[in-house]
Amino acid sequence: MNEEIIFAALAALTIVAAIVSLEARQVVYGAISLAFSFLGVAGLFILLNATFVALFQIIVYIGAIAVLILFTVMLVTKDVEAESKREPIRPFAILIAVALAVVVSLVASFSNFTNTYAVSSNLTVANIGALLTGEYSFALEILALILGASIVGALTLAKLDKE
Amino acid sequence: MSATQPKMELPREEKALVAALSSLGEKVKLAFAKPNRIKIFAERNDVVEVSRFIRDNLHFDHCANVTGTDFPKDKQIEITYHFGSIDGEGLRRIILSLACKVPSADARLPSLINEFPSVELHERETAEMLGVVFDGHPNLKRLLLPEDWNDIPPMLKAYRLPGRLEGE
Amino acid sequence: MPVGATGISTQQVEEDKLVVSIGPQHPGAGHFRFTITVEGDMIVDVLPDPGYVHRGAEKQTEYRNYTQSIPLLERSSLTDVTNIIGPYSLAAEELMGIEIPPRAQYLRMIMSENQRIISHLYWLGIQAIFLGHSTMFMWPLGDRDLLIDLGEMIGGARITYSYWIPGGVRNDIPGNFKERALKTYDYFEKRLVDYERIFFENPLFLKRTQGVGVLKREEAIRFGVVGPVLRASDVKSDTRLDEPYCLYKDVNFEVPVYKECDTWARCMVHLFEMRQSIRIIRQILEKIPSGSVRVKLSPQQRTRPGEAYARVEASRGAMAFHIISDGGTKPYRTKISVPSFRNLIVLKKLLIGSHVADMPAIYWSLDYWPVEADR
Amino acid sequence: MIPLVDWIVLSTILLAIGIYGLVAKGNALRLFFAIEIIVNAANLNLVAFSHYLATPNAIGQTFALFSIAIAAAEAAVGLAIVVVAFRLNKNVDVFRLRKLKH
Amino acid sequence: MAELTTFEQFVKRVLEIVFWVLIFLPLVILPVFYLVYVLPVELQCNFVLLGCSHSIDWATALYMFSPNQLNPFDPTSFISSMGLGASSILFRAGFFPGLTFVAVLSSFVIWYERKLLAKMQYRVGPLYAGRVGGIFQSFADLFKLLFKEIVIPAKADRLMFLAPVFGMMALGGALIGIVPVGANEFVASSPYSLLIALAILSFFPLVTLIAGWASNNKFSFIGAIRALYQMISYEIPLILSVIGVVILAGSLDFTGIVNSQNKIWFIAPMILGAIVFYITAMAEVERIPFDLPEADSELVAGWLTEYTSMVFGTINLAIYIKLYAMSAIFTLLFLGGWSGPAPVPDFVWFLIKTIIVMTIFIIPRGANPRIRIDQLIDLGWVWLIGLSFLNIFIALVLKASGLL
Amino acid sequence: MVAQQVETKKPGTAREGPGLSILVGKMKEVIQWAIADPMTYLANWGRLYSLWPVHLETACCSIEFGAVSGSRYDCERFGILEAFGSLRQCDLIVVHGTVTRKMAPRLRWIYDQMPEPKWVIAMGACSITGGVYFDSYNVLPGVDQVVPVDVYVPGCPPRPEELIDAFVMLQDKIRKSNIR
Amino acid sequence: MSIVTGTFRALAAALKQLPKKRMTLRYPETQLEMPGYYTYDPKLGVAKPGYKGRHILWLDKCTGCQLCSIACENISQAIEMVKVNRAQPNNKKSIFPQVDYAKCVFCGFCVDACPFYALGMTDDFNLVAYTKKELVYSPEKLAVPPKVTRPKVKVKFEKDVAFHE
Repeated sequence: MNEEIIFAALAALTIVAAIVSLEARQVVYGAISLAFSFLGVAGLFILLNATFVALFQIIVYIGAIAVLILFTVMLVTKDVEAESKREPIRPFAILIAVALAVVVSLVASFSNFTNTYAVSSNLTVANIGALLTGEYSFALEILALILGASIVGALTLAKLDKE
Repeated sequence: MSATQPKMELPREEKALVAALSSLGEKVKLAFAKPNRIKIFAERNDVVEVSRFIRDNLHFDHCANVTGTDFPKDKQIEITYHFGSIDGEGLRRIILSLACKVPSADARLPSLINEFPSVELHERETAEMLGVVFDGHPNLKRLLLPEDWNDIPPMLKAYRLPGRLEGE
Repeated sequence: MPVGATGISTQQVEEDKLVVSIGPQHPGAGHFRFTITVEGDMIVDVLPDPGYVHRGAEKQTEYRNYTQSIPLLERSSLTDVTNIIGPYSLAAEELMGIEIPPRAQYLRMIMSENQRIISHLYWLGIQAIFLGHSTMFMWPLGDRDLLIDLGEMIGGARITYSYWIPGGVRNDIPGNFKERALKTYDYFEKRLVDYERIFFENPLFLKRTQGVGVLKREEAIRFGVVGPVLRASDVKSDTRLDEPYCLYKDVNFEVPVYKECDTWARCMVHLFEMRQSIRIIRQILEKIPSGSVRVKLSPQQRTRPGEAYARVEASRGAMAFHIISDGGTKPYRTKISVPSFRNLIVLKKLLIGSHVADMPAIYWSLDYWPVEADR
Repeated sequence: MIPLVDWIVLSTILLAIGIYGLVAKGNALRLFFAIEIIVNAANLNLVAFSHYLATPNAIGQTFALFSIAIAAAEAAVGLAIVVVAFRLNKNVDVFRLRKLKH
Repeated sequence: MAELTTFEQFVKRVLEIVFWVLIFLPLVILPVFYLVYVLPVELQCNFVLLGCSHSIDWATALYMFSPNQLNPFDPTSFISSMGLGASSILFRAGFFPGLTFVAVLSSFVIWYERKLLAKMQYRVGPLYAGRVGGIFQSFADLFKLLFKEIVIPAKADRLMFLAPVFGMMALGGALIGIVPVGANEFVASSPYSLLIALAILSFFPLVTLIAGWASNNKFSFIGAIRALYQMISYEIPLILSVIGVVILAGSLDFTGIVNSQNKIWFIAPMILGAIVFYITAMAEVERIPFDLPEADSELVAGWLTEYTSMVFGTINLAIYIKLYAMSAIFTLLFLGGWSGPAPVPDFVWFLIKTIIVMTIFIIPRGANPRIRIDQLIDLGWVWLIGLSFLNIFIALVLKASGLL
Repeated sequence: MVAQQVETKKPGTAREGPGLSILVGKMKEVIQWAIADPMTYLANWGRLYSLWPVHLETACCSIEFGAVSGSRYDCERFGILEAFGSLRQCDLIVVHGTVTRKMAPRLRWIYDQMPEPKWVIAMGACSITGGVYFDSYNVLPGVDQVVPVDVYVPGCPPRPEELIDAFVMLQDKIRKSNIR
Repeated sequence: MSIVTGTFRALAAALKQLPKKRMTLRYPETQLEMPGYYTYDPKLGVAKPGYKGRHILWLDKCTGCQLCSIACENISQAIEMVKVNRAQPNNKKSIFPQVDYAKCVFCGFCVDACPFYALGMTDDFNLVAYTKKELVYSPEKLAVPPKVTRPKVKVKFEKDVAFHE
C-alpha cells in the first residue's frame, strides 16, 4: 500500500514539475522545476530498487546538469523573454502529446506485461561495476571519449567569442 | 630676460638650467632662482612650447603639482606647474615652477596633458577649484566637489567661506 | 549594427559587461568610490570618483594664521600627521626666515620616522584584510598601538600630536623616552620576523601579489608617482636622499628599490622602510644633542611676501606644500601636493586588465588614502 | 506491488510532455528541457524493465548510467551552443536563429 | 517595527511568527518537547536506566497519578502510538544525532572558532556575552538576528529569495541525517550512505545559485557564480579522493568503512586522499583561504549580501552544519570513526575526533590570505585531481597486493 | 513579538465594565510578566552583545576604529565584529568623522537601507559639530542633521577607550530600551 | 616544495601565538597608564610633555584675558568665555573659559596661549555622552581634577610578547 502511495506522489511530482518546467512564465522557475522533476525520477529509481542509479541521477542531473542549465538561464535571460510566435501550434501540440500518451498507454495496458518482480540480490553496485568493467568496458571507453570530446567542444564554443 | 638677483651663489645645476632657459629668449621670464627652486613665467600661448622644452631639453620628466592662485587686485589667476625630475643628472632636488598668468575674465589655458600625462587629475582639480578651463584636456569633469555644487569655484578670493561671511 | 572582423558586433560585446560600483559603503573601498566594468573576471574600465572627504582645508588656511592652521592640516592625513605638518612648517619657516635648533630637528626626525612606521603598519593591516588575511590585520594594528604610545609620550595625543610647528617642536621628550623606545623597537623588530613568516613569505600571498599590477619604471616616472610606489618601480628616489631636510644627512639609512614593479614589490618596500625607520631612530637616540627645541614666535608672526615650496618624504611619498604669502599673518594661498592624489592617476592604469579579485590588493598597494587625497 | 504498466504509462506521459515541448516551444532552453525530460522517460523505462525481468540483472541499470553520462555530455555542448547563439543573436528563440553562420 | 498600526502590519507580523515557528520547529520546539515531556516518560516506561524504577521527576508522578492506562491523554500510550520514543526517527532526526544537537554544537564551534582566532591574533575574542569567556556569543547573535527586521529587496524575487533558507536548512539536516555519530547513533543508514552524502552535497550549488540570483544584486550574483565554479570544480576531486577509501573498505556504507578500519586508520595509507579531501572540503564550505564567494573586500558579502536577520542567520547556521558534516565525514573515512578505547561511549570518541578535525579546518583561516579564482580552479583541476588519481592507484596497488 | 500586540493597546482604553477591565488588566499583567518581559530581555540581551557595525568610513577617524578592532582594544569582546561586509546584516553605524556634503546623502541612504533596529554613534568632533571644519564649505555641521544619533564620542579622533565607553553606553541604552 | 614549507611556516607562526600571553587591554576594567598633564611654561616658551585630554582650569590663576578663546577662535571655536559668580581679585570681569567638547580637537594651543599657568590638559578622556549638551563643560566643571577609579596598567615587554599588567 505504502509503495503505491509513494509511487503516486513521485509520479505526480515528476509530471507536474515537468509540465511546469515547460510552461512557467519565467525560464528560471522552469529550470528549478526541471530540477524537481529530476529529483522525482531519482525517487522513482529508488522505488525500482536501483539506488545507485538514483544517486548517480542526483549527482549528475541535479549537481551538474540542472546547475548548468540554471546558470545558462541566468546568463542568457536578461528580462522577461519574448515568447515565440508559435502560439497557434500549441493546441495542436497538446493534441499530439495527449494522443501519443493515450495510445501508448492503451497499447501497454492491453499487452500482457508481467506485474510481479523478483527481489534479487544481483542488483548491487558490484554487479553494475562488473558489467561496466567486463561486458561493457568498450562502451565505457567510448563514453569516456564522448565526454572528453564534449568538454573539448564546449570549450571551443566558449572560446569562440573571445577572439 | 630680467631676473631678480639671487642672494647667494647658485649651485652648478641651477646655473645651467637658468642658462638653458635663457636660450628661449623673450618667451620665458625668470621670476626667481634660488638653490633647489627656480620659477619662470610664460605667456599662455607659449606654455606648451616652454613645457616641451623643459621636458625634452632640461630633462624634467614629470609634473608634481599644479596650483592656481587668484589675484583679484590684478584680475589675474596665476597657474603654476611644478616640474620634477627623476632621471636628470643632479636634478632630483630641483623643482622648476612654470607659472602662467591668465586674466580672470577669460581663464583659459592650453592643457599640458600631452606633454606631461601626470597633470590629468591636477588640472581637473585646478579647473574646478578656480574655474580655469584647460583647452585640450579630455575629461574636465567634477572631481572633488559634490555633484550639486552650484556656487562659484571655492578657491577664488571672491568666494567667502559660509562660516566666515561676516568678515574675519 | 556594426560588425567587427571576428563576426561579433561590438555593440553586443558591450552588453556582456557588468558595471559594478565599489563604494563608498564597501569593505574594499572606504571613503572612495570607483566604478568598474567587468567582463568575465577581468576589469575593462575604471572610473575613479574621489571627493567624498573633500573638506576644503586649503581654503580654510587662508583664514587662519600660521600656527592655527596646524590642527586643521593634520586632519588632512591622519595616518601621517607629522609628515603632513613637516613641509608646512618648513615652508612657513622659509617664509618667516627662521632657523630651528638641531635638537628640534632631531626630535622632528624621531616623530617623523615613528609616524612612518605607524602609517606603514596601518597600511599593512588593511592590505592584509583586503587579501583576506585577518591575523595580519590584527597583528600590525595591535603593535601599532605600542608605537603610538611612544608618540603619545612625546606628543601628548594618540594621533594628532600637533608636534612639528613653525619654529621647532612644541615640547621636549620626557626622560624615560629612550629606554621605552628601545624596548619597543626591540620587540617590534622581533615581531617583524613573525610578520614575514605569516604574510610576506606566505606562498598564497606571493601568488596573489607577484606579477599583479605591474607599473613599469618609465610609466612610473612619466605619471609622476611618488613614495613606495615609485621605489617599487625600480627608481631609487627618496626626498630624504634627494633634498635632505632636517638632519637626514647625518644619519645612515638605505632606500629600498625593487625591480619587480608589481604589488609584491610595493608590499616589500613598506616592510623594508619600517626596518630602516627603526635604524634611523636608533641612530638619533644615540647622537641627539641637548639644547632648546623651539624658537619663540609671536602668535601673529608675519612673513616675507613671496612663495615657498617645501617637501618632505612622508610615508606615502613626497608631501609638498606650496605657500604663497602676501606678507600678512595668514597665508595667501596654500596648496598641498599630497602623494595619494599623485598616485591616484595610476590606479586606472593598473586596474584595467587585472582580475576582479586583485582589485583590492592593487588598490591598497598604492597606499591611496582618500582622506589625504581629497584634503 | 506496482504493475509494470504503470511505469510504462508514466514514462509515456513524460515522453508526451517532452514531445509537446519540442513541438510547441521556440525557446532553445525550453527545447533543452524537453529533451532532458524525454531522456529521463527513457531511463525510467530502462530501469523499470530491468527490475521486472524474470531473472533480474543490472544491465538495464548500466544502460541507464550510460544514458545519464551521455546526457551530461550533451548538456555541456548544448548549453555552450545556447550561450554562443545568445551572444550572436541576443536571443535564444530558435525560430529567429535563421543563419548558423554569419 | 516598533508600532503595529495597520491590519497589514499585524498580518505580516503573524506570518513572520509562523515562518520562524516553521523554521525552528525542529531546532527548538521538538527538543523542548522531548526534554520536558517525552524523554522522562520514555525512560520510565521503556528502559530500565540504572535500575531507577522509582524515578522522582514530575513526569513520573504524572504518570503514577493517571488512573487508567487506556486514557487517550495518557502520555505513554500517546508516545507509543505516535512512535516518539528516544529511539524513534523523530527523536533522532530532530534531537540527538540530528539537527538540534548539531545546531547547538555548531553554535559553540562558532564561539570556539572566534576564540581560537582571537588567540592566534593575541587578543581575547568574545568575552562579555555569557559569564565565562563569552561562551554564549553565538546565542547573542542568534537572538539579535531573530528579533531583527527582515528586509526583502524590492526588485528581488520574493519566493526564490526565501527558498534558500529552507533549502539550506533542509540540506543541512539531510546531510547530518546520513552521517552516523556512533555504531548505533544515526538518523538513517543505507548501504549507499557515502554516496548519499555526496549526492546531497551536489545540491548546494543549486541553492547558492538561486540565492545569488534572487537577490538581484551584482555582488550576490558574482558571488554565486564564484561559489558555483568553486563547488562544481571541487566536487570532482572530492568524489575521486573518496574512491580510494571505498576501494580499500569495499563498502559504500559509513558503518562498513569504519568497521574496516579496525586494523589501521585509512589516513595512513590514504594520506594523499586525506589531503585532497581536506582541501576540497575546505573549499566546499567556503572557508579561508577558499572563501571567494564571500570575499568581503571585493564582493561585500558575496551571495549573502542581501540577506538580513535570521534569514541570514539560518543560512549561516546551515553552512556551519555543513562544516560539521564535512569534518564528520573526514573522521569517518580517514580517522576510524567512532572507534576508540572502550569505557567511553563511541559517540564521544567520534565527537572528540570531529572537533579536532574542525579545528584543523579552522586554523588556516588565521594564517592565510584568500586565493584567487583562477588559481583556485588551477589547483582543483591540475593538482587535486592528479593527486586523487595517484591516491586511487595507491589504493588499487594496496588492494591487489593484499596488504589491506 | 507577541508582546508587541499587547503593548500597542494602551492601558485604559478598554472601559466596558469594571470587572472586565480588571480582568483585562490582570491578563495584560500576566502576559507582560510571562511573555513580553522575557522576550524583551532576550532581544535586548542579544542585541547588546551582538552589535555589528557597518563598514562605513566617512573620514579619518576610521583609523581609530581600526585600532579598536585591533589586538589591543579588541572590540570583539563586546560582540562587535570588525567591519562587517554587508549593511543588511548590521545594526550599528559608527560615523567615522567628517561627513561632507557629497557623503551626506549616501549616509542617509545607507541608514535607510539597514534593517531595524539600528543605532548610530557619532565619532569625533567633526561628526558632532564639524570640529576644525566648522567653517568649511563642504562639511556638514554635525551628522544629527542627517541621521538620529544615539551616542556622541568627542575627541579628534577619539581614543579607542572612548569608543569602547561609547559601546558600553550604547549597551546600557539598549538594555533599558523597549524596542521590539 | 617551497609552497608546502611556506604554508607550514605560516601556520607555525600563527600557532606559535597560542601559548603566549594576550596583548589585549581589558579596558572597562583596567586602564592604561597615561603620561601626566600637559602644561605650558610661558617663561621658557616650551611645553611640558603630557597627555592632551580634558582641560583643567585653575580658577585662582585665571585672569579672564580671553587669550585661550582667541587662540581657539580660528581652530575650532570651542572655547567661550562665560561669567561665573565668583569673587576673584585678578579676574575683574569674572569671566572664565567654558569648553565645548563637541567642538574641541584637543590640540592644546589654548594651553600654549595661556600666560598665567591657569589652563592645562589632563589625562582624562571619559567624555562620551548621550546628548550634545552634556559635552559643554562649564568653568566649575573644568576646575575639578579628574578621578580615575579603574586600576592602571602598564605595557610590559617580554622577549617577543607585549602585554598589559
